[in-house]
Amino acid sequence: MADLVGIYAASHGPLIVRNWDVLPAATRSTLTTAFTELGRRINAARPDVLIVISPDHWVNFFLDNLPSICIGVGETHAGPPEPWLAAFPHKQMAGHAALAQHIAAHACDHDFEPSVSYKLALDHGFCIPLWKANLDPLPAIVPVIINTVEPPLPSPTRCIALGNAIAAAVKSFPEPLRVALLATGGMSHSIGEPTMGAIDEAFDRECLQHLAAGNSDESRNTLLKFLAARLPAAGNGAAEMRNWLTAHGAAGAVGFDLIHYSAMPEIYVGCGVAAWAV
Amino acid sequence: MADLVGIYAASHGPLIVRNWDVLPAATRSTLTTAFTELGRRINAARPDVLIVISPDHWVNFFLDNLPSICIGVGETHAGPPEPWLAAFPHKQMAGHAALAQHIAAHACDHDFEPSVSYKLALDHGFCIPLWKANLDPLPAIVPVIINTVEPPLPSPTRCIALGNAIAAAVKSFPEPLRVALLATGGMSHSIGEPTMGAIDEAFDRECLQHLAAGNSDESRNTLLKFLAARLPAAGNGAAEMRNWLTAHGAAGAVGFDLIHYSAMPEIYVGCGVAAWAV
Amino acid sequence: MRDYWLSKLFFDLQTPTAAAEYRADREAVLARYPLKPDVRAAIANDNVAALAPLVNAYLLRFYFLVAGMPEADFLKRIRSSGCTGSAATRKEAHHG
Amino acid sequence: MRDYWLSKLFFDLQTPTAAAEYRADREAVLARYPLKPDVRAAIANDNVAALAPLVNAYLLRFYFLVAGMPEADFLKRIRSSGCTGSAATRKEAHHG
Ligand SMILES: [Fe+3]
Ligand SMILES: [Fe+3]
Repeated sequence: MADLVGIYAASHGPLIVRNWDVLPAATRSTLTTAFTELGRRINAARPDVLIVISPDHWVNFFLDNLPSICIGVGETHAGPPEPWLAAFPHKQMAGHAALAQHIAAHACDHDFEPSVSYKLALDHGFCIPLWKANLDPLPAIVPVIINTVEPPLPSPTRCIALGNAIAAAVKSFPEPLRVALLATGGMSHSIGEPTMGAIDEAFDRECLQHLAAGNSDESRNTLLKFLAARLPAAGNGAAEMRNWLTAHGAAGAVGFDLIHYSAMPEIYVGCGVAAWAV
Repeated sequence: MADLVGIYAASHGPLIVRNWDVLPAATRSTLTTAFTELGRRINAARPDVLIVISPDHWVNFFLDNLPSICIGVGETHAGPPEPWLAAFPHKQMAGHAALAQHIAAHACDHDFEPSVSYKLALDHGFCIPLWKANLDPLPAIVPVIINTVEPPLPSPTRCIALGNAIAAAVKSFPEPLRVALLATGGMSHSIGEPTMGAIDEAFDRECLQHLAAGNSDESRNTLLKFLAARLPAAGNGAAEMRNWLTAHGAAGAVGFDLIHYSAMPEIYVGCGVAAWAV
Repeated sequence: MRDYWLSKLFFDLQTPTAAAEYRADREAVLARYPLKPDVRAAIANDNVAALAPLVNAYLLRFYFLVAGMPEADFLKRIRSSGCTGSAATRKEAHHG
Repeated sequence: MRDYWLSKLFFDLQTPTAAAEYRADREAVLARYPLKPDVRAAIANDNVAALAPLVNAYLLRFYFLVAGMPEADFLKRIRSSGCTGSAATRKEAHHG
């Protein structure tokens, strides 16, 4: 009985916050416009719960137990531990344990093997988009962490399937709830590798075209073939496009609206902000 | 080029060690005979590596990040931390990082989402069967932890499929290696719940019959239907039959040899020891 | 749904040092965990029935071993608790 | 394949306290990690090329920020390292 009322994606490059004061005025203005529009749309959808799909950047997990997929089932989540995010306005964010547990059980019933966490801190991958979009009120957050930093990484095919399973789980949740989904990260970028700073704008723009082509079997196969060929060369940060693929799988229909894209070498990312039709 | 040279399963009830000195002489003799025969067969198969499928009993993982499936990719693993296992002869056990990483990558390529760990302690689930079977030399261990203690638990269907994927991964490993697989845990038992001490011998015996019927589509469906109906009532410890199912999926053919079964309320478990044909 | 801090307490008591400290000075150990008042009361009263739904059955059983309750007592209490089995078990059918 | 203890060092240095201690007294911090001699030498020599294959690229970059290497220097070194990109990236094709 819950409804999926909106599906969104946005980049989350740390320099958006860390370097804000020294970014060119034009960059700040572009980012403000894009994130304000994202926030306007999410606020207009009036979600009770926001499922946020993000990687964990070595905040919650280490090599002791590195999950492919982790679902945050806590009643609350801690704010970002990064010192340069000390001004983020929420030290604690409400979770939605019942919906999160429902999604985790549904995933296990549908051939996924996620880990679950009762206690997460939400790092900049979650908090930069939430902050810049200025959500008011901040919905309850169900975090879904997709590992995109160090193997094991779920395959792009499985990320699309996971999005589909999440949407089905939301629809089968037995309480009336308005649920939105926000994927964060990407587009092309490199961190700590020789191509750091490089942006593969051609990859990003072609990727956006494939997303706009919808989620028929044919479009999906074309997108997956494109990714198999081009994702490996688009930088280690481009692995975060898995989060966009999860959103794409949740949307499962034609209707993709690009709010903003530009290559932004000054923040080390191909910066995309988008919304899917629901 | 690696070969799967043996597939086995054995119960691992803690009281086998904790209460050894006070167990009835007949029980000790039965256990010694069963584990000695298991050890004889494993030693005869001369494995370089032993993949051990076991749960983690709250030793490595907590609610912070509880995986459905975790593959141990470390060069070494620590011995059991349980104080009553202080006499276990190995403080450290060799791992096989290359094979473990190969299995993890193969699993991700084949629609599984395991976590990986570079640093595990192997608890009594691993170490009681290894100890009692008296393996000499102890092969390198690749631990595969299947969560059977607290959700998220992978479904029985997926455990069979995982076993199949592990067998395929072994066969596609590019180095010549003799690899055996040992699943531990079960059969019916209850820990910390009202039925603690009860054993569902009828469940255990019927389960063994289904395993002996092989792994054709039809046999597998019959087994899965039986489990859907009966596993929930066989005790929380019976969830460990998932490890046997993983072994069964790795075997993938007819040929199951029961080394021992008896209901052993004195150690709280339906005690089974078995080998599959390879 | 598990109670995180209750579970963490029981989890931590698995080390012999922590278990010994708990037996010597319960209050000092409990003070380190932000337990809800009703959870804390259930611990004080060895209330097996109240604790059982909030924590994994393996941890529950282990805790009462550490706390010094004879296994026969624990069994009597868990059997009269109205608890129908662990969440893991109850989930089986659902997880198919 | 990652070096566990090197990775753990870099991971732990994410807290500002640990980072400050490292800048004040490297040896004291390094003594707490059972690092292999060649790994330890690579740290002592700020040898980006030797460390890159042993640790995740995000942690590698973060470490040299903490250690005080200017980003331009880090970039020059990683670019001349012969490293072809992070394992995560190299795995993409394989992971399909
Ligand atoms: Fe990121
Ligand atoms: Fe067990």
